[in-house]
Amino acid sequence: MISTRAAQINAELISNKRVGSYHHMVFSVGDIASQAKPGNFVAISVGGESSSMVLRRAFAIYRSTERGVNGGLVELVVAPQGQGSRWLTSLEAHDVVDMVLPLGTHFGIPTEPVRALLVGGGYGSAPLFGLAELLKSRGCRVDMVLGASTAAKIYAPLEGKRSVSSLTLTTDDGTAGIAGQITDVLPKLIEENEIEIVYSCGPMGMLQAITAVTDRYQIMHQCAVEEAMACGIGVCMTCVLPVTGDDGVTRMLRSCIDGPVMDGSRVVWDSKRKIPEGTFGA
Amino acid sequence: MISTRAAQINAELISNKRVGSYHHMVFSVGDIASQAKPGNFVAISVGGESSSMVLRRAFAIYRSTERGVNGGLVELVVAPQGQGSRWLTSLEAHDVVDMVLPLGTHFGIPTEPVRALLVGGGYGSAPLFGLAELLKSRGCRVDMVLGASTAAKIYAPLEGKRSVSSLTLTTDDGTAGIAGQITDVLPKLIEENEIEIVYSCGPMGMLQAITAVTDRYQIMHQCAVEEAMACGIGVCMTCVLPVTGDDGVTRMLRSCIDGPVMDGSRVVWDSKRKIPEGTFGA
Amino acid sequence: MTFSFAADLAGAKLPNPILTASGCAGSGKELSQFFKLSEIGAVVTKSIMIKPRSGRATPRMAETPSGMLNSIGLQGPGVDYFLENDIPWLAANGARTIVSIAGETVEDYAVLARRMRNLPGVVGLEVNISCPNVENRGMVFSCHPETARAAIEAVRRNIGGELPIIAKLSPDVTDILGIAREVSNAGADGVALINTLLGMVIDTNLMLPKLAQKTGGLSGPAIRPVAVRAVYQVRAALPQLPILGMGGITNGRDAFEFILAGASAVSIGTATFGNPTAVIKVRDELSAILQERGFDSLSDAIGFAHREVQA
Amino acid sequence: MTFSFAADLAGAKLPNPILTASGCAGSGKELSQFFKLSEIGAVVTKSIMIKPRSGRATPRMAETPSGMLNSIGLQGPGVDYFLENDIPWLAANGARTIVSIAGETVEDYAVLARRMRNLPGVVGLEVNISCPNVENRGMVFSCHPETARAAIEAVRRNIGGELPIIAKLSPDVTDILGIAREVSNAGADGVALINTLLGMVIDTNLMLPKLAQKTGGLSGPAIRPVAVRAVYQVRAALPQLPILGMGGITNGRDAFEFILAGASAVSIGTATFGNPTAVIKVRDELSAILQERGFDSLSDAIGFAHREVQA
Ligand SMILES: Cc1cc2nc3c(=O)[nH]c(=O)nc-3n(C[C@H](O)[C@H](O)[C@H](O)COP(=O)(O)OP(=O)(O)OC[C@H]3O[C@@H](n4cnc5c(N)ncnc54)[C@H](O)[C@@H]3O)c2cc1C
Ligand SMILES: Cc1cc2nc3c(=O)[nH]c(=O)nc-3n(C[C@H](O)[C@H](O)[C@H](O)COP(=O)(O)OP(=O)(O)OC[C@H]3O[C@@H](n4cnc5c(N)ncnc54)[C@H](O)[C@@H]3O)c2cc1C
Ligand SMILES: Cc1cc2nc3c(=O)[nH]c(=O)nc-3n(C[C@H](O)[C@H](O)[C@H](O)COP(=O)(O)O)c2cc1C
Ligand SMILES: Cc1cc2nc3c(=O)[nH]c(=O)nc-3n(C[C@H](O)[C@H](O)[C@H](O)COP(=O)(O)O)c2cc1C
Ligand code: FES
Ligand code: FES
Repeated sequence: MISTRAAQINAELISNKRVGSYHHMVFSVGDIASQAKPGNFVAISVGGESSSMVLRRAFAIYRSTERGVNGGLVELVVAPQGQGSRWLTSLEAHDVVDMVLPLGTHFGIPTEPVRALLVGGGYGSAPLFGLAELLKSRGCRVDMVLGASTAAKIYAPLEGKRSVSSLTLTTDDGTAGIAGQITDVLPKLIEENEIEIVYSCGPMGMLQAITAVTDRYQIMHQCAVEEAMACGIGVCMTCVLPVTGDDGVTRMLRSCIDGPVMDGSRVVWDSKRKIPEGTFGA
Repeated sequence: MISTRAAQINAELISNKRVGSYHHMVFSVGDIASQAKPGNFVAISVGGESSSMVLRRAFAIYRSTERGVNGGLVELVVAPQGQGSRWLTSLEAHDVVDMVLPLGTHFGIPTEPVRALLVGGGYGSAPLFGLAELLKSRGCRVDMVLGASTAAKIYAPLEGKRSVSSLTLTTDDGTAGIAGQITDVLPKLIEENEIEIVYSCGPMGMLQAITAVTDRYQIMHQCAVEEAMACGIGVCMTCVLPVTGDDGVTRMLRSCIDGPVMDGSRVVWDSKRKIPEGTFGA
Repeated sequence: MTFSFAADLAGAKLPNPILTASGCAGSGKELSQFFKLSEIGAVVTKSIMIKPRSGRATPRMAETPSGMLNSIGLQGPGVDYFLENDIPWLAANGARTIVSIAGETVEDYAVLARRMRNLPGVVGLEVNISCPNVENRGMVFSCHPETARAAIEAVRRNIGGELPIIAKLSPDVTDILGIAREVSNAGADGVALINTLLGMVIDTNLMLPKLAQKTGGLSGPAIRPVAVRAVYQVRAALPQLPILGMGGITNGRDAFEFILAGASAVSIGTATFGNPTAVIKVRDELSAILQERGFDSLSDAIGFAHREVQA
Repeated sequence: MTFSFAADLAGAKLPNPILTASGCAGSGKELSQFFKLSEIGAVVTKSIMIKPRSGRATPRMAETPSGMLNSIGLQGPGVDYFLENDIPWLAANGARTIVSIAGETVEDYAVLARRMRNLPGVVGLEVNISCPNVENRGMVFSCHPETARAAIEAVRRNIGGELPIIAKLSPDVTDILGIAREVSNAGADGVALINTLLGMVIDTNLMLPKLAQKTGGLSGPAIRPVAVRAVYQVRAALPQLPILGMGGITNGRDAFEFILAGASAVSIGTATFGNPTAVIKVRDELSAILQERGFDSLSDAIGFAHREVQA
């Protein structure tokens, strides 16, 4: 179950650049960078010495580099939303944060080359670029579709796109790509590109909607979920969601160690504020 | 009672220099600088947006300038001690703090020229230099004695000394001036300089010891006390100490608005952890 | 439609629902250098007792994570001085005043209630029953149904006229609902929730309790979840009983939490120590939030978090 | 003289006084990637119930100022799975284990106590009685003297042998001393103080309670003053009753506060969420502080803040 051996380190901020609505942040993390796989995340203490925030914040690893001039690096894409992320994005180069990494499950890579579609919502695109590279290096064809409410909320850096055969954008307000939602274009992309597996990351509602589509086409859907996490390391049981196992039994699994990458078709979606009937121990 | 009309402002940090064990910090505060008198203090919010510290920190005004290139200025001498002062002293130029000023009573200035001795312990020297200047401008002779545990904890900048006729230093460890405590040299200084009034600022124990001396010589002692304060503006009643009034009645007075400058001979010292017998309402 | 921010607190009509908290606004004078007291819903005075009180020895205060402890011990000059000096000054300065009273005996509450009749500018009475009952083993009045009832009944019988009576409850009880029910039956027109939680800090340098009095009352944002829970519970069980909510409110969002939970108005205590204009900030932010969320009036938002929603 | 950091918790001999808190260390496995479990005094397991439990619906968590709310609802696989899997693994990894048990009926406690006999590596039992009693109007066991007593008596009668029984109490009571006395009389060898405080956060976007379960337990530094007060009070009244202290401990200074107040050992809960190695940090810092202050042993410091000092 505990697949990664995580480490707690002092990570130095190397650079912090604003990109659209996000901050692209690069941290020097040393050798542990080599352990990170696409889908893994990091957990960072926020607010400094006299912070009133007692919990870490989780961020998907956008990219990890084993050896840069500054040693191993991890890169994050952070949206300044609340107190914690605003504090983080206000840091400057050479500031040091307390970081635990790598955490969680990673995207599964098929043993055979397959035709993969990567779907990202908002900053959910972050872990997909590293995944695209890896899939490409294994001979897969990779298509990508990214969506957000507005253009500034699509994170799609140039260098990230080099591994994808096609990139489709959607925005709710039409400021970039197709006006509409990701799920509007999904069937067409799946059909035209003869997609065999969908990888996704983004808001829970989007993941649920994607699952409806992939279930219909009966293709695999590996999604990285985002549940509120208190610890990120499996000890608090706050981040659970109901997932049906091979035995047909639905259990409340921890999205921080049994996830964030999960099989979309196994997740019992729409389970906020209720435990699905028949769940183990309900 | 409420002698000052305090204002709450955003004060920009202009400079922050380490001096011995202290930080000399200059803030741009606008016109309100003209209202500050020696003995007044400021109260600053600490820890930033997500701070776990709910109370302001009080700092004596070291100097105030009505018009600099940056408009009105106040200068503080801050010892990094606990969380709040460490946060404050880690700020950089252009950072902005929420400051309330000027607060509290100020040192009383005699109408006639007198021979004054100014006594400061540690950062307690801060408000004395402005006072020295003012007394000098009123034709007083000003002697000064500063003490601390060690040389690095004596704050006595060159430009501060220009208004004093003599400056005596004491340190517990003998690293500067006379080895010993301020009170060891006090009688001699009072006698030799025929002192008529003592002004003091420093730890409560020191103020009490000075009072014993000034009472013996039957000279005035105006001291700036330092009681733990929650609000600094007279609304919480945490900062009280017993003071005997003209009517002979001892009352628990607020050191933030009835002080910090008080008549040493009226303070009932040694009242930590007990209410003196006969106190009004006890 | 114009937005109505007016508050009705158990019969007290206020222009807005933002009040100071008892013991956290001095005599009113001290805050008036920062804003006009008439700009807020009402000034709640510190708890007035019959005789002058020196309060507790110092240290009386300790800062804690997102909060503070205090053991002021109700320092004050007594009711005579208060009626002669503070009340006229508050009235002259346009403040609506809610007088907080505190007693050591049931009779004290009766005496104080009688003194509160027909005072200029006074719109309500907050009865602080979180005091030790000197006649009854020092038990805190509001910690037991019988003593809570006795104190409130004494006030009810003696107040006369229309002045709303708001009983202020301690959260340090097994069953705050039971106490709320009891004081409501005894004649309280509303409840103030919550007073401070009993706490202690040990000074690790002295290796002794930091406060001279050893224990003190915990206030500030740290206790907000406890306060919101108390307000929600009482509102759910006694929907007709008006609530004055407080505990850790520092901004408009916090106040909105209390209103949604069921408070008709809120008091701001500890936040004022960190920010002398906290009440004004809360007032302006709450007003903006209510309007952004499309509420036509404050009253539409009171208890809104209790509505049934499909899961 | 060499410094002795060894702890004696109601008879459980531990190399140091730093424990995990129930429900805050998973099965132990998850933390073992950060440090060896044998390095701390003991691992306190999450509260084990007889049958598997799904726990509460999500959201189960809300961050609060210097704290958090949780409503996990004792999710777990049940006692059979626990005894087959977790206990052997903990023993094999050199952990000293204190098993926390929780029941919905008095009989549950009896059954669980019997299952705890002769387990490898188990050095004590923590009895979580902050659970609703399903047979008795859902009243929380530890909130009433009678139900608290009944649960502890059931454990005492069924445990057999030498295993120390530590009753874990809720702070949400009028008289925690009364409860401590009652469980001590019922056969508890010590008390764990404190469990979480009942709280609520309202999600101001949804305008509903943030947790699916509405209320949750407040933990973290915010509640530390309440916890220290409880420890100090119980120590003062019942000096012979060993105390496991907890509530908001994040560093050695915090732990020192609890030791001075009268705790024989401490548990670290919420701090582990913010810092996976919090227990090791607390252990090392506390050891250093005790030695700097000139204590020859941990036991010399326990309750030191109760000494009489001239004012
Ligand atoms: C596995 C995972 C990966 C993530 N990756 C990224 C990323 O790449 N970029 C990015 O900008 N953000 C990411 N997030 C979200 C991030 O962790 C923070 O929740 C977000 O930055 C808001 O935190 P805040 O302190 O600014 O907001 P606040 O509102 O001050 O605090 C958020 C609080 O709510 C909790 N919370 C409630 N709902 C959620 C939720 N849906 N997700 C997470 N926490 C919640 C948090 O634990 C925290 O206590 C990720 C979250 C998870 C769980
Ligand atoms: C009138 C006045 C003038 C002051 N002038 C200066 C000055 O010129 N330079 C300077 O460095 N410091 C000064 N101080 C002390 C300063 O306000 C802080 O107490 C100090 O910086 C430590 O705060 P901290 O947050 O770093 O420490 P922490 O230990 O984190 O916090 C101190 C906490 O303890 C309280 N407290 C306890 N005892 C005292 C005490 N004796 N005095 C003040 N607060 C206490 C504070 O209110 C605060 O809540 C002054 C204090 C007062 C009351
Ligand atoms: C310094 C101080 C003094 C207080 N004095 C009183 C008082 O005299 N009477 C009273 O009923 N409550 C008193 N309280 C409690 C507050 O009115 C309020 O109920 C509590 O502090 C919670 O609100 P807050 O978190 O906004 O401060 C006092 C609180 C503090 C911090
Ligand atoms: C997520 C979470 C789960 C908890 N689960 C349990 C539990 O199963 N049994 C129990 O007795 N206490 C449980 N507690 C309470 C803690 O053991 C502890 O008493 C409380 O959190 C105070 O300590 P802290 O502030 O260090 O967390 C839990 C606390 C948290 C935060
Ligand atoms: S976040 Fe704590 S178990 Fe997943
Ligand atoms: S600090 Fe609040 S009254 Fe003086």
